[in-house]
This record gives sequence, structure tokens and C-alpha cells, in this order.
Amino acid sequence: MGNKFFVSLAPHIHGGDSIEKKMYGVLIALLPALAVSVYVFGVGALVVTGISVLSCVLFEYVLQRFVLKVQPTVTDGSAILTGLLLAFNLPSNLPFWIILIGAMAAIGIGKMSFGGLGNNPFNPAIVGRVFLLISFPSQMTTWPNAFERSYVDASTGATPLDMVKNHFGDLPSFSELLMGQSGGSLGELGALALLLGGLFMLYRGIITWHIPVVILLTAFVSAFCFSLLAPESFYAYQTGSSLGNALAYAGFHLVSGGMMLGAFFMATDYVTSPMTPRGQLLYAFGIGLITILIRVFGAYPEGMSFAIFLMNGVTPLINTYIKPKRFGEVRK
Amino acid sequence: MERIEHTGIIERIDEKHMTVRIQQISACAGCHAKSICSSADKEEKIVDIRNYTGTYRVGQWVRLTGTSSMGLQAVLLAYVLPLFLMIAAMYASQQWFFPQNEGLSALIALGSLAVYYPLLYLVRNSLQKKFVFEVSALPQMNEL
Amino acid sequence: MSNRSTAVLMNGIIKENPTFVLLLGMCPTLGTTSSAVNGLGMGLATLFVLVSSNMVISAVKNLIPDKVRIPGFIVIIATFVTLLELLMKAYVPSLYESLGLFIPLIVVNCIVLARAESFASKNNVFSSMLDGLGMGLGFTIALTLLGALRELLGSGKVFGLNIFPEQYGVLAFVLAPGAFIVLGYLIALFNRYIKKA
Amino acid sequence: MQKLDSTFKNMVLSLGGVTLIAAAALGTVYSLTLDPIAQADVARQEAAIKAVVPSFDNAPVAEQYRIVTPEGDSLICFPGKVGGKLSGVAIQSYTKKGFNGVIDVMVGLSPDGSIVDYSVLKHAETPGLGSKMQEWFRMDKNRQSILGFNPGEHKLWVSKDGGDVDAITAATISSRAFLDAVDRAYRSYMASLDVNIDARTGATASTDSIAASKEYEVDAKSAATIEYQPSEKEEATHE
Amino acid sequence: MKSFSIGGIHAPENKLTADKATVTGALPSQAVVLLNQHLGAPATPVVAKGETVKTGQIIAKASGMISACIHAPVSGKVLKIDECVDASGYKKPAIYIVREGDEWMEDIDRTDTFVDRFDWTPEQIREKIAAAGITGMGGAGFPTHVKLSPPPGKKAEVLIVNAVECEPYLTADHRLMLEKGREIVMGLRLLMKGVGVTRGIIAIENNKKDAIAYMKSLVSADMGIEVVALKVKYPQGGEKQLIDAAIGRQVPSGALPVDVGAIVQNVATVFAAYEAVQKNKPLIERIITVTGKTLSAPGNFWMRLGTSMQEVMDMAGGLPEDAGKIIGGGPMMGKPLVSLTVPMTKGSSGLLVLPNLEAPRKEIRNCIRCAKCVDACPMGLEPYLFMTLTQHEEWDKLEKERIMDCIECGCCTFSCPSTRPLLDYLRIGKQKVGGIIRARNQKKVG
Amino acid sequence: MIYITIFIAAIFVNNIVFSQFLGICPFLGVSKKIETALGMAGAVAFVLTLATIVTWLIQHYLLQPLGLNFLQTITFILVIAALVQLVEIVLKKVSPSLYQALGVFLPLITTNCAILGVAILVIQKEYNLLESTVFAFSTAIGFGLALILFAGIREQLSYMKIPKAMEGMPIALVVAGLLSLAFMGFTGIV
Amino acid sequence: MNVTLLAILSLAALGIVLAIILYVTAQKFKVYEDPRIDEVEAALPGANCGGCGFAGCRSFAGACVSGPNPEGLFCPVGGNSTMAAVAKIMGREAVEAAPTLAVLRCNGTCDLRPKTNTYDGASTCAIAAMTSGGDTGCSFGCLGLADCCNVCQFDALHMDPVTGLPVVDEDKCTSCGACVRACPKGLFEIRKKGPKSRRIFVACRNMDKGAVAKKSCAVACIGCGKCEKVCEFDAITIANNLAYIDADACKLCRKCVEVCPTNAIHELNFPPRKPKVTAQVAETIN
Ligand SMILES: Cc1cc2nc3c(=O)[nH]c(=O)nc-3n(C[C@H](O)[C@H](O)[C@H](O)COP(=O)(O)O)c2cc1C
Ligand SMILES: Cc1cc2nc3c(=O)[nH]c(=O)nc-3n(C[C@H](O)[C@H](O)[C@H](O)COP(=O)(O)O)c2cc1C
Ligand SMILES: Cc1cc2nc3c(=O)[nH]c(=O)nc-3n(C[C@H](O)[C@H](O)[C@H](O)COP(=O)(O)O)c2cc1C
Ligand SMILES: Cc1cc2nc3c(=O)[nH]c(=O)nc-3n(C[C@H](O)[C@H](O)[C@H](O)CO)c2cc1C
Ligand code: SF4
Ligand code: SF4
Ligand code: SF4
Ligand code: SF4
Ligand code: FES
Repeated sequence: MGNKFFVSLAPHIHGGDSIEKKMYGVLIALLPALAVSVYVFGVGALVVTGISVLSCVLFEYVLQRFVLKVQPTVTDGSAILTGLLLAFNLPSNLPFWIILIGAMAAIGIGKMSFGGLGNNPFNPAIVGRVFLLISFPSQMTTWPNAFERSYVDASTGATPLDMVKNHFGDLPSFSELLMGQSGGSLGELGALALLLGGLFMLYRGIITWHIPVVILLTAFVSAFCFSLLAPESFYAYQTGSSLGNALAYAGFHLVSGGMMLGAFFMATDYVTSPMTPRGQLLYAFGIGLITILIRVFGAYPEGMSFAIFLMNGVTPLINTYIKPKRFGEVRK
Repeated sequence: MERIEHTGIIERIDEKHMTVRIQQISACAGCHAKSICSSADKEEKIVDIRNYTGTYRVGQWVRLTGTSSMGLQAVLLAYVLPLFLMIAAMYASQQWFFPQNEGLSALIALGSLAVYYPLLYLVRNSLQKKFVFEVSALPQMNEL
Repeated sequence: MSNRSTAVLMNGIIKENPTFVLLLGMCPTLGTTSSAVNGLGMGLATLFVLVSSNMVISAVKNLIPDKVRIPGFIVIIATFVTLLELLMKAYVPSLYESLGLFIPLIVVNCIVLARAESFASKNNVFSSMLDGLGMGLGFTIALTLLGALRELLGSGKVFGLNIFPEQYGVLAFVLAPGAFIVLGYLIALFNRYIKKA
Repeated sequence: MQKLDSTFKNMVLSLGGVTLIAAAALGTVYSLTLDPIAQADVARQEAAIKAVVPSFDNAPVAEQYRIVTPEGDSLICFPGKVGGKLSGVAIQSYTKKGFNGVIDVMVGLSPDGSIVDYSVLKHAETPGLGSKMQEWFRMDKNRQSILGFNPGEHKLWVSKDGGDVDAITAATISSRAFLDAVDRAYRSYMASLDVNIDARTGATASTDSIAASKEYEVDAKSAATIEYQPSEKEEATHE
Repeated sequence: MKSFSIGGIHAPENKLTADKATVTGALPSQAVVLLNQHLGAPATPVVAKGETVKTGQIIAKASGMISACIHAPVSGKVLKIDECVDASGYKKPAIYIVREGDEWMEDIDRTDTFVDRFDWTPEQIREKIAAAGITGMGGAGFPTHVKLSPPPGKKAEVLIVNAVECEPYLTADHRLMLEKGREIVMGLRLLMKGVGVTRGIIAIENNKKDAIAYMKSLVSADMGIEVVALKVKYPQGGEKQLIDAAIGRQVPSGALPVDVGAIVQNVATVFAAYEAVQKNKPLIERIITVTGKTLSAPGNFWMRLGTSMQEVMDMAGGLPEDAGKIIGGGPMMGKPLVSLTVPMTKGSSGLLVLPNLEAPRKEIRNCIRCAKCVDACPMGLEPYLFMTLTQHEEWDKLEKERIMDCIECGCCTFSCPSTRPLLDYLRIGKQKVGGIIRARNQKKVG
Repeated sequence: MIYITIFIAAIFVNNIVFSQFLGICPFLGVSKKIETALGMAGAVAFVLTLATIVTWLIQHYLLQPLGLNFLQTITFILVIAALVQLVEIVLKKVSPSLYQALGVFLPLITTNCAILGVAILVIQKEYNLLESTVFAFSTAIGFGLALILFAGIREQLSYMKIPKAMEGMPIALVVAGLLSLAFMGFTGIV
Repeated sequence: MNVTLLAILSLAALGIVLAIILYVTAQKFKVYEDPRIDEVEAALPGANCGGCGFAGCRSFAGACVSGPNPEGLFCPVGGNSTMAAVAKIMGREAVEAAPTLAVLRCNGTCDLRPKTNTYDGASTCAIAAMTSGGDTGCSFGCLGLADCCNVCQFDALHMDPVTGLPVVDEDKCTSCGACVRACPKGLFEIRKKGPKSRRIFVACRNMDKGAVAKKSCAVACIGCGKCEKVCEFDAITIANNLAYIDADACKLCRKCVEVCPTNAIHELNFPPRKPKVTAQVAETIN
């Protein structure tokens, strides 16, 4: 008989795509934003990011190795990504032990309880973030001012969203928001850098346009409508006309807070977003709307995380009821 | 459409009509706590089957199949519609007819049910056609 | 104590632990365990109702015809619950306040009726008391444990005693999500280590 | 003994019997606990009053009366007296502006309206944040403490909004709400003085304090019709 | 440029042998002729052990409605009628012929001359095709004469020639067009007449520009034939996808192409039809692409059916040292071969050797729900779901999710970043669900 | 306006399951399949609303005038139990086939904390009749929402390989916890 | 006492109304359920494996209670003792069924059946069977990917890493038949346990001609017919180049075992024989 050939069914070739390619692609896309936050927050940003990434990777390794007793898969990059995105959702002066708790919540509760990559119904980084927000509200809602570049002892200030919500303070200008010169979490600044990363991911085919575009669109339109309906109760840039105010208000929401980060990097997480384009549209619509609802009416100044979190919960239903367009489905 | 299946035992057979007793109500059948659960009653249910085909005998075990859409429709007719009716009746009564009299409004709301269910009773024949179960024989040992 | 009595007692504590194994009475379990004291209080309140209703039901079981069994039991249970309510209001008002709605809800706690149905209505008064005691203890232990754990994680205290500084407390654990999550992991641990053994 | 059969007669008798006995038992216990429950209620209120009013030798709970708020509803006021002379009042106030629902606060005011002490009765604010209000506003740090404040002389709102009180770190909402409750107590109290120098309590409101409450004049007027309401036990607390 | 509308992938084309003119292969010393080279019932042998046969002589007759005749690919003596391992890895009945010389049946025109007789009646055309034992050469192996007689009440409007050859590596159809273009056009006209349609389309993917140009030069408007260039995208060759791409109609689930008025035939089939009608030549040989990155002399060869793959391989310089996987057909749809003893059949369009480095599959990882498989699926299905449902044996749900629509193209497995063997499980699911459906239908009938 | 506030608050802000901790047993028990969850949601909505109206009547026209507030618990539970039975009888009379379809699909919800809890809550909150009804109805919607979301996730998880120790109830509870975490986002919306 | 009186009156009234409602309900709803169904169910093992041919233990219990004749009703998991208990509840004679067990009819261990290929597909027998005949020359033999072990609810099947074949744990196997249904090669057979658990069977399903079979597997049944000839009880038949031993006819004389040239016939749980013959075979199977 001689030769021993490999035997397995078709297809016999593979496109060469891999989890690593996707994950590291996202990591690369996040680098510009990381650079902006290091520029703005200095060592604080680096320390928080470092602790977060390291602890996520460590927890994942330890849990897989010693608790679940499976082959650790930390090299696939998803834990690094979770760590990085978690860090992007934290203030740059957060005490290290809180970051550790966040990483534990993200990886331990949010991911490994379900058996690891691919099984988690909720976005782990968001689980970590919201868990911390609920648990340490004061630490999580005091942000260093921009250009306070140290980890400890930075003086704290309000984020632009805070100011809008509570009607006070001088809002940073649009261009400042775009370039990242305002206070907030690590990844809350530099809308432009985030957008750049998002475009890179679109170009590389890591994500599709559906989710980010629809989130931004819905958020813009709904913020615009709210502002137009009750101009006096919303505070943002004053342009003179109520239409202009509404536009400015809606525009402000797009470039402030976690909107860009959420739309491009967190809502698009494969595992927790719907499988079909149609489903993704619905999901993104929900995120956009809930975000603005929370920002406008809720107790929290920022609603992105909660919106994604909630829509993650709806994703299984979307997947059950919204099916891809089948070939041959009646269409005239 | 997803199927709900039950195994039951044939109680009685007339021509073109038989009565099957099913053992455990659906959602509780697989519950770990069914043996001590009080919130769900564990009465048996009798299901009438009309227009079945095939031959069956009394005492035979059969499989009943319905679809869960059938169940959902039943819930709609039995509960959801009257619920809305009740709320509407109450709202109307409070808002327009007897704004002051809460007791009366409550009675009117309850009374709306007393109208709804008799209406349902009038259409029971068409309901009967809607909620039909399929019977099929269970495999017996010797057929395996 | 005889072997059988011990078995009846232990059954409720370990083998058929109402919280960890049967997963019954989840509402009070989750709703009242934001601290160890509350958990203990709720546990004891349920224990009281369980033991007394079990005993009474077992005593009168033959006087109640089968078909009105359940409502009869409910009346008996509800009576004890109301008694408990009145007594707590009078003598431990602060605990009553913090347990709130969950005291009257003991009536619908599945464990109570379930034990009445499946044990007390078939056994003698003494065994029924033991059964109620076992179940009640199982419930109490579970609730106290859950409460203590949540209190510890959430505010660094157990029964109000500081274990570590409060500022390190992870608030989420005393809030609603913590209830579900901690219970989830506790059950996992219970399954893994105690039920097997 | 044989189990009773499920005949109609048996069923009705048995269930009727069970309910009968149950009702009898409950009725009895109810009557027995009526007093202890009422006492417990009083004790609880008295404890709260004691915490906020310096000292009294009367029975404030028994002497409670209602005062009208500027918004038009009423608060319960417990007068504390030493030797028949008003030593302070405890006012059970509330606010709906909390981070998570209603906050009930017992505010102790001296006869002239300055804040003696306070005690948060009920709230659903976040533990560790909003819940800090129990201690925060009596801590002598920065501009946290409101004890001894006379709201007529101080700006009883948070410094962020230009007031004289520092908000709880990261819980401005709760702080605003809390101060709103205290303020309501103060205003209602002052208004009650304004309209009617209370003969019953025997207090003579100092003219100063009335003058200090000028700001509230408009409100006070609108609330002019004050009704005295000898309280009933049943009508215990404001929900 | 036109293409089908949902999903699809673009794999590296690797058409190594596109410019290698076909070479007529050596005659085999022994031909092993399998009795079911087609879909449907195996043919019934009509020769006995020891009998002498001529090339082109019928040796097995179609048995039943869906079946096809089989002819001797070589002349010689019938050694035995026995079993032989085919590409599925299981033993199937076959006729073994030991070749002696190459003596053809007299009525076969073996010359290269182009015949353009066109006075056949449709019946004659269909009969000749049936007699020649022609089955689809694009893969499925459906007896062609059956396809040419649509069920009553259904009317074909257009005949589409499937010349997209979307599989990577394979070039057999491409070469055939370049070398036998005229014959193909003639074959198409005959087939159109045979089914009674006036419109013909030759669909070619845009990576075969020379073939597109050449075929365009051969057709004229009065024939009713047009040549359509399609965007390169796999699985354009799939019947449903091709119809969508060529005429913009989607065949509904469970329906046949004729339901939207189309019939699809592979180019090689069309060529075989030409030969059957004009030259009386049954289907006994075909072009096979023998290819692989490490082969010393890959190429396209005219080979007689029944030749063992070993001998086919020898034409291309023999099996390379590092051969890791041998595939009968293309890399996306082909069957893995357990050995080279397998004989060629009517559907053998390629023999591909993957080197050891590329052969083994990668480790299976958790599904990360990236939906790449959903995006890639040309049928608009959810392969990831099929795999889990199959693993959980949820046959009802699988049916509801329309697993039976899967055309087994492999796009899903190809795209999955977690290298999950989606199609493997899908096949199990299809098999089980298909069985259940059949049982149910039978019950209804019975 | 107040009704809208009650409505939103009961569904999102003070969701009966995620923040009030009522009705957890059916929440955990009847959430393995989306469709049963849907059915259960409808049935609970009806019973909850009906029971609330009836108990409200009893409280305001019977217990309160007679000064028998302390009999609240025992009366309510009995009335609710009887009510559910009554509905069954009526349904069975009205259309046996409809009744059968229900019985095969859903368990009978006799009593659970949610129903008794809401009946007591509306009394405690001193809602008037219409407010009580809206509150009961909204609470039921909130219950349905929670149940259906949860069922969706559980159905998805049932196809995944969950670590052994976490299988079944533990993971369901963790999911419930995370959902309740997500629902905290609605804090303060009304 | 006023309150108490009121309480008594109203509650008692309520109680009576309730009693009436319930009475009516009870009249309308309760159906008589044979209490024996519960009893029988309690006596059953509760594995709900379906081995009896019914949807679950309760279905089976129902069938036992209602069925006019107990024939054909057998719980393979509980076995005769359970059936005896059931019969007792029913007040009937138990029908003894011969105890059975699953046996594996393949003996092609790794060393006796050389690999010819490397199977590289998804790790289940079902898919491997679909891909090719398997990665050895024998397309009838065990694929070794443990589908059978995975379906066994009773932990009675385990892959032997050395032989690459599944091994039946005689103590745990309940002969539920799940493995029989799961194996795509049909290698399991539920077979009479035999006295002292002694069994003789042909551990092979290869239907190739002798020479071919022999080439792919050293212990394949080559259909030579020696066993058939030597069997005095006509228990052995040969069809398609494969011998089969009828368990009912076999008298466990062991003659066939000795004559089989390829050691394809297995004997289980017999006392060791005088040295000489195939000790090795017994080893490989157990
Ligand atoms: C009030 C109530 C509580 C229930 N509680 C549980 C429970 O805690 N756990 C459980 O697994 N099933 C419980 N069940 C049964 C489930 O509704 C359901 O029938 C079971 O999960 C089986 O689903 P399956 O058929 O998908 O296996 C309960 C049913 C009811 C009516
Ligand atoms: C989980 C969480 C709980 C919070 N709880 C409260 C609270 O109880 N009271 C409060 O005033 N603010 C609370 N906040 C903060 C508010 O959302 C808001 O940020 C804050 O009141 C703004 O005031 P600041 O200017 O003091 O930060 C909470 C925030 C979070 C994240
Ligand atoms: C995924 C897939 C890809 C296919 N690719 C081709 C192809 O490239 N060329 C081809 O002729 N047939 C291809 N086929 C076969 C066609 O669907 C169809 O069976 C064939 O064109 C019909 O022609 P025939 O009967 O002449 O073979 C493919 C089938 C499938 C399912
Ligand atoms: C486009 C994309 C976005 C991602 N976003 C997140 C994220 O927001 N949070 C996170 O924890 N992981 C994210 N990941 C990584 C990974 O999917 C995630 O850890 C899984 O949810 C873990 O199972 C992302 C991955 C990709 C490819
Ligand atoms: S193999 Fe089937 S499921 Fe996969 S992509 Fe092709 S058609 Fe879709
Ligand atoms: S391509 Fe693979 S990983 Fe992505 S969804 Fe499909 S099966 Fe899952
Ligand atoms: S070995 Fe087979 S027959 Fe025996 S218990 Fe396991 S699956 Fe059932
Ligand atoms: S016996 Fe059958 S199922 Fe078991 S491993 Fe072998 S081939 Fe697979
Ligand atoms: S304890 Fe609340 S529903 Fe069971």
C-alpha cells in the first residue's frame, strides 16, 4: 500500500484566515488611539493599559490551565484585546487593584464561566467596565484632566459628557474632541484616531460597515430629534439657531464619550453581535438609540457600555428570528 | 415550526374521535423540581383527537404532536386578548364613564371578561379546527 | 437521635438542600441576602413557618379531604406567615423592615408547600418537625452563607464586623447582579464539592 | 384514623373549619400584638427624633402635627419640648430627586430654624455613594457639614451650583436631593411659623428667623392655609 | 461584471495547467469500469467474464429511469465482474477489462473532421445521447438524457453551458473550449434543438479571457447563443449560482432549474453530446487535469475511463515524494482518494496532489461567531448553526433552517477562521435530515 | 404621564426579576425555550393583572373598611388560588380544544411570588385602581421581557460547551446576574 | 374581640366559597390516574434511555400498566430484577428475558490491522465513515473515533488506547442498545450474556473475500468455513464470506474457537484452556 495519504472531506484548502489574524488586526487598529491617550495622559495611560492587558492575559491563562484544565489559548490575542479595550474604558488614574478586579470580572465572570472565547454572550470588556462602574462609582467617574500625565495624584475634572449632562463648564471644541484633547477614559478621546482604526478594520475586512455606521447614524438622528423637540433642556454648543444647536448637540454626541470606541471596536465584537447583516442593523439601531436615551434621560452620563451590554443580551433573539437572505427566497 | 411532543395513553375511542390522556404538562416535564413543585399543578390533561388516521386501541401509548405556534396562539386567545380588553375597559371606565368610582370600574373590567369568554364560546367550533394534535403510534418493542 | 431522624434532618441540609440542589424559593434567596444578618433572619423566619406548618399539617392530615388538601395547607401556612408577620412587627421591627415584602411571600415559597405536600401529609408529627427543621436549616445555612459572602465581597464586612476596609468592597456584590452571580458560583461549588461527596 | 373522603360536605366543613381556626388564631394574635406593634412604631419614631432633636421630656410622637409644604402637601412635625418649652422640632421630610427614588430624611431644627441634626430614614441610593449622606453632611471637613446651618443665612445647595455645601464626591445628584429634603423641612417649618405663631407648642418664633426666611415669602403665602391636624396613630408616615 | 448575488469566495486560482495543451494519454493495460459512474441506479452488465469487447461496445445497460449505459473504453477481454474501491473509499461493482490492442466499434467516427449535420430530430438527439451513456461531466453525474426531458408541464427556455470552471487548479474545461470550440458550439446547438429551446448561453469566468474571446468568435447571433463573461467567484459553477449569475433568476428551495426555465450543462457534456450525435461516439474518454504544485509535469490529458489513477498520475511525471493528499477533482469539491488504484470515471475532471505541507487540516477551535461562514455561504444559510445543531442532533431544527439547501460547496469551511470542519458535520446533518424527510414522504404515500 | 412613568419604571428601571427579585422560579424554570417563554409571558401578564385588580378590590372594599388589614396575606393567597382555578374552569368550558392546546404548552401558574408580590406592592405603594392595573401590567411586561431575553441566551448557551461545574443552573444564574447588571443602565431614566 | 370575630366570619366565608370552587374544579378536572403508573415508574431505573422502545421510563410504565399483555415489554437497563418488581406491582408473573450485553464485532487492533492512510477529518466515526472506508484496508472495521463511547449513558464503553478499539465494561453495560444505533459500521450486537457470562462470537464483520480480508487485517474472518464444519449444533452460518454464530443455538463447546485460522472467534469468561491455543486473543479483547 505504501503511501499514507491524509484523508478528509472537501474542501481541501482553507482561506488561511485565523482567529489570530482577526484579533491582532484589531489590536493594530487600536494603536493610534493608544498613542493619543498616552500623549494626553502620559504614564497613567501606559500603566493602566499595561496592568489591564497583563492581568486579563494572566487570568485567562490561570483559569484555563488550572481551573478549567484545558489547553490555554492566550496567544490567540482575544484576552489581550479584552484587556486593552477594558483599559480604554477606564480613567487613567484608576488604582491598580480596581483594574485587577475589572479584569477578573471581564475574564472570569464574563468569559471563562462560559468556557472561553466564542461562548460568552456578553462582551467581556464591557462586563468588566460595567462591573467596575457599579462597584466603584466614584473612582470610575473621576477622570484626570487632559494632559495630567501621571498615574497618581492627577487633578480630576469632568468629562465633556458630564458637562453636557449637568449643564456646566466650557465644552472642549469639536476639533479638540476629534484630536483627543479632553478629559475622560483612555479610549474616550481622539475620535479621529479611533475612526482611523475603524477604517483600517473595514479595509482589512475584519468588520463590516453595518454596525458602526448604523450606530452612529441612529445616535446622531435621535440626539438631533431630542434636541430639536425640547431645545431648552439640552446644553451643548450655542450656535444661535435651534436647528444649529440641535445639529451641534447631535454632532457632539458622536465625537464624545465612548461613541467611536463603542461603535467600531466594542459593538462589533464577533462573539456577541448578531450573525446576519440584517440582524446587525437592528442590533446597531438598538445600541444607538439606547445610548442616547441613557445619555439624555438616565442617571449615567455615558450610555454606550450599557447599550452594548443590553443589546448583547438581545443578540440571541435576533439570531433566532432574523435569518440571512436565503438564496431563492421569493423576490420579484 | 418547532414541535411539542407528548406521550399519552388512549382512554377511549369512538369512531373518528379519541381521548388521550397525557401525563405531564409540558414545561414542567423536564424540571428537576417537578416532584415537589407546587406552582404548577400536576393534573393530567385529556386531549381530544378528531379525524385521526390509522388504527389504535384503548390503552395504547401514542405520541401527540402539536406545534408551539399552536400553543402561542392559544395563549393569545385565552390570555393576551382578554388582558387588553380588560385594561381597555378599565381605562375607558376610569377616564370617561365613572372617573370617581373605582370599584365600579374594576367590576366593569372584570365584566369585560364575562363578555369576552362567551364570545369565545361562540367560535369554539372554529377553534376546534385550529387546535389539532397529530397522533402517531409509539414504537413497540417487537417493532424495533 | 435515631439514624432515621438524622437522615431526615441531613436530607434537607445537604442532599435536598432547597437552595443549592432544589433551587426553590429563589426570590427570598436572592432578595434578602444583601447582608448576612438579613439572610439569617429570612432563613430563620422560613424555618419557623416550615417547622410549625409541617407539624400542624402532619397533625391534621387526616382531617382534610384530599381534594381540599392544597387550599387547606395554604391556609395553615398563611396563618403562620401572618403570625410571624405580626410578631416580627411587634418585636423585631427593624428586621421586619429590611426583609419587607419577602415575609408575606413565604406563603408562596415552594419549599413550604412542597414539604407539606410531600412529607408532612404522609408522616408523623415528629418526623415532620425534623423534616421542617432540616429543610429550614438547609435554607437558613444557604441564605446566611450567601448573605455573608455578598456582604464580605461587597463591603468587607460579615455580620457587620469589618474584615477588610470598606473602601475595597466591590459594590456590585451587594447589589442585584451580585445576588445572581454569587449564588451561581456557590451552586457550582456545591455541585462540584459537596453533592459529589 | 381514616382519611376523610372528598365529599362535598367534608370538603366544606373541613376547609371551613381550618379557616375558622386560622382566623381565630390570627384575630387573637392580632389583638395581642396591636399594642406592641404600636409601641414599636412609636419607639422607632422616637429614636429617630431623639437622634435629631437635642433633648425633650415630652412625647413628640403623641404631639405630632402636620405642616404644609410650599408645594402643597404636608410633612409631619414632631415638637420636642423641655419643660413645656419648645426645644426643637423634628420634621420628617422627603425628596423625589434622589439618584434612585425617594429619600426620606428626619430633620431636626432648633426653634429658630437652624439645623440641629438630621437622620436619613429611607433611601435607595447607591451604597458607598449616595448612602454616604448619613455621615457626610455632618462631617466637619471642608464645607461638608450643614449642622448648625441656618438655611436662612446659608445657601443650602451644593457648591457646584454656587451653594455653600460641598457635595458628596461623585454623588452630586444624591447631595442635591438630600439638601432638597432638608430645605423642604426648613421652608415648611418657617412657613408654619410665619402664618401662625403656634400656641399649642408655646413657641415664640424669633422675628429674626422669620425675617431670614424672606426668600420664601412667596412660597409661604401660597401655603397660607395651615391646618392643624391632631394626628392619628394609623396615619403614620408619609410614603 | 455579472455574478451570483449571495456569498461566495475567491480562492487562489492556481490554474497551473491553463496553457498546457491536452495530450492524449497512454492506453491503460487494464480498464476497471465502475457500474455506477452516474447518479442513480448502477448499470446492469451485459457482458460476461471472458467475453471479448471492442472499444465503444456497450457493456452495461441503464437500469431504470435514472441511470446510464456504459461502454467499453478499451478493447480486450473481460477479466471479471467484481468489486473495486472507488473514490468514496468503499467497494463498488465494476467490470475489469484486460486491454488487447485498441479495436473500435465500426460505427464510430474516429476522425477529427468537424461534422455540422443539423437535420436530426429532437428525439433522435436525445436517443443518441442516451445511447452514448452521457452523464453530466461537471461533477454530479446526472444522466444527461434525463435532464434533457423536463418533467411534463415544465418548459425550459434557456440552455446554459457551464464553462466557468470555478474550482481552483482545474483547467480541463478551459482547454476543451480552446481546442474543441467549434464542436462545443455545435453540441450546444444540438442540445438546444434536443430540448427545444432557442436561447443558449455559454458562461465563462473572466479568468479565461482567451476562451471567452475564442468562443465569442465562434457564435453568431442567429444561433441564439451568447457568450457571457462572469466575475471570478467560487462557486459560480454551482447550477443555482450559475443561473442566478447568467440570467438573474434564483431557483427556489427544493425546485429544479427548469422551474425557472433553465437547463445547465457542463462544456464537456456538451462536447460529448456533439460526439455522440455527429460521430456516434459513446462516452469513453475525457480530459482530466493532473496538477499540483510539486508535480514534475502537470498537464491536461485525454484519458480513457477506467484507467487507474496511478497510470493517470504517471502521465504527469508520477507521484511526487511529498504528496500529502490526493484528490479526485478540485480542491473545493473533490473527493479524497485513499490510494491511486481508483479508476477514472465519467466525472473525473481532475487529479490533484497537495504537498504534505498543505495537506493536513488545522486544529479545530471554538466558533467565534464571526459570521464569515454566513457571509460566504452562497445559499444564504448559517453553517455555524448547522454544525452545532448536527452535533446536538436537532434534526427538526436543521430541517427548518433549510439544511437541505446546502450545495456542499465548502465556502463555509474555507472561510472559517477557527478552521472548523463545518461541511463535514453538515453532510451528516443533510444525510440524517434527508433520511427523515424521505421516510416521512414514504409514509405519506404509503 | 404618571402611567408612562410607572410603565417604564416597572419594565426597565425596577424590573421585577432583575431588581425586585420576584418570580425568579418561573424565570429560571420556564426559560429553556424561547417559545415557551413567550407563552408564559402572556399567561403571567393576564393572571397578574387580573389578580391585582381583584385583590385591589378586596383590599379597598373589604379588608380596609373592616379593619382586617392583617388578613391581607392569607386572603390574597386564597383569592389568587381560587381565581386561577376559576379561569381554568371557564377556559375549559369555553373551548375545550383551546384549553387543551394551552395545557399541553404551558404549566398552570397557580401562584408565585410575582403575583402575590405585585398584589401586595400596589397596596403598599398606595396606588389607585388604574395605577395598580398599569403597574401590574407593566410589571408583567417586564417579566416577559426578562424571560424572553433570558430564554434566548439560554437557548444559545445550550449548544455550547460550558465548563462542567457551571452547567445548568450556575451559568443561568450568572447570565441573569449579567443581565441585571446591564439593566442597571436604565437607572434614573424615570 | 370585634376584630377577631370579623376575621373569623370573613375568612370562614372565604374558605367555604373556595371549597365550593375547588369542589367544582375537582369534579370537572381530576381524572383517575392509575396509581400503579407511579409505582412502576418508581421501580424503573429512571435512566430515560429509550432502550425499551418507549419515549422514557414513564411511557414505559404506562405501557406496563395499561398494556393487556406484558410481552415485549422489557427494560434492558433494569433487567430481570426490575421486571420482576414491575410484575409484582402488576400482580403478574415476570417474563424472564435472558440477560444480554453489547459485544463488539471487530478485533482489528492497531497492530493487527495496519493503517493505510491518515484520517484527518472531524473526529467522529460518522464522518469518517462517510469520508472513506476508514484509514485501514478494512472498510468494515472499527474507526476508533469513539462515537459509541460518547453515546453510552452508563459509562460502559471506553476506548482502549493501545488497541484503538472500544471495550465493553461487562458490569456496567445495560444493553440499552445506544451503541448499536450509534456505530456507523454496525459493529455492536446485543447478545445473550450466557451462563457465567460466557459468550462465543465472531469478532469480525469483514465481508471481503478471504484473501482480501486477510491482507487488510490479520484477524479477519475469511469465511473459510472451518468453524461451520466443526460446529455440531448448526449454530454457525456463513454468508458473504463471513461467519455468524447464533447465540441461541451455540452450546459454548468452544470447538470453533480452536479451528479458526485467524482467531476471529472470541470466547469470553471461560476458564483458561490447556496452554497451546490462542491465549493472545482473549487478551486483546478484554
Ligand atoms: C414555576 C415553574 C418553575 C420551574 N422551575 C424549574 C427549574 O427551576 N428548573 C428547571 O430545570 N425546570 C423548571 N421548570 C420546568 C421548566 O419550565 C421546563 O419544563 C424544563 O426546563 C424542561 O425544558 P425542556 O423540555 O427544554 O427540557 C419549572 C416550571 C415551572 C412552571
Ligand atoms: C453605579 C453608580 C452609582 C451611582 N450612584 C449615585 C448615587 O447614589 N448618587 C449620586 O448622586 N450619584 C451616583 N452616581 C454618579 C452619577 O451618575 C453622576 O455621575 C454623579 O452624580 C455626578 O456627580 P459628580 O459631579 O459628583 O460626579 C453613580 C454612578 C454610578 C456609576
Ligand atoms: C459548488 C459547486 C460547484 C460546481 N462547479 C462546477 C464547475 O465549475 N463546472 C461545472 O461544469 N459544473 C460545476 N458544478 C456542477 C453544476 O452544479 C452542475 O451540476 C453542472 O454544471 C451540470 O452540468 P452537467 O450535468 O453537464 O454536469 C458545480 C456544482 C457545485 C455544487
Ligand atoms: C472586531 C472585534 C472586536 C472585538 N471587541 C471586543 C470587545 O469589545 N471586548 C472584548 O472583550 N473583546 C473584544 N474582541 C475580542 C474577542 O472577540 C472577545 O474577547 C471575545 O468576546 C471573547 O470571547 C473583539 C474582537 C474583534 C475581532
Ligand atoms: S457548504 Fe453548504 S452551508 Fe457551506 S457555504 Fe456551501 S452551501 Fe453554504
Ligand atoms: S466562520 Fe467559523 S468561527 Fe466564524 S461563525 Fe462560522 S463557524 Fe464560527
Ligand atoms: S455498551 Fe452499548 S448497550 Fe451497553 S450500556 Fe453502553 S450503549 Fe448501552
Ligand atoms: S465501534 Fe463503531 S462507533 Fe465505536 S469507535 Fe468503532 S466505529 Fe466508532
Ligand atoms: S420564590 Fe419567587 S417565584 Fe419561587
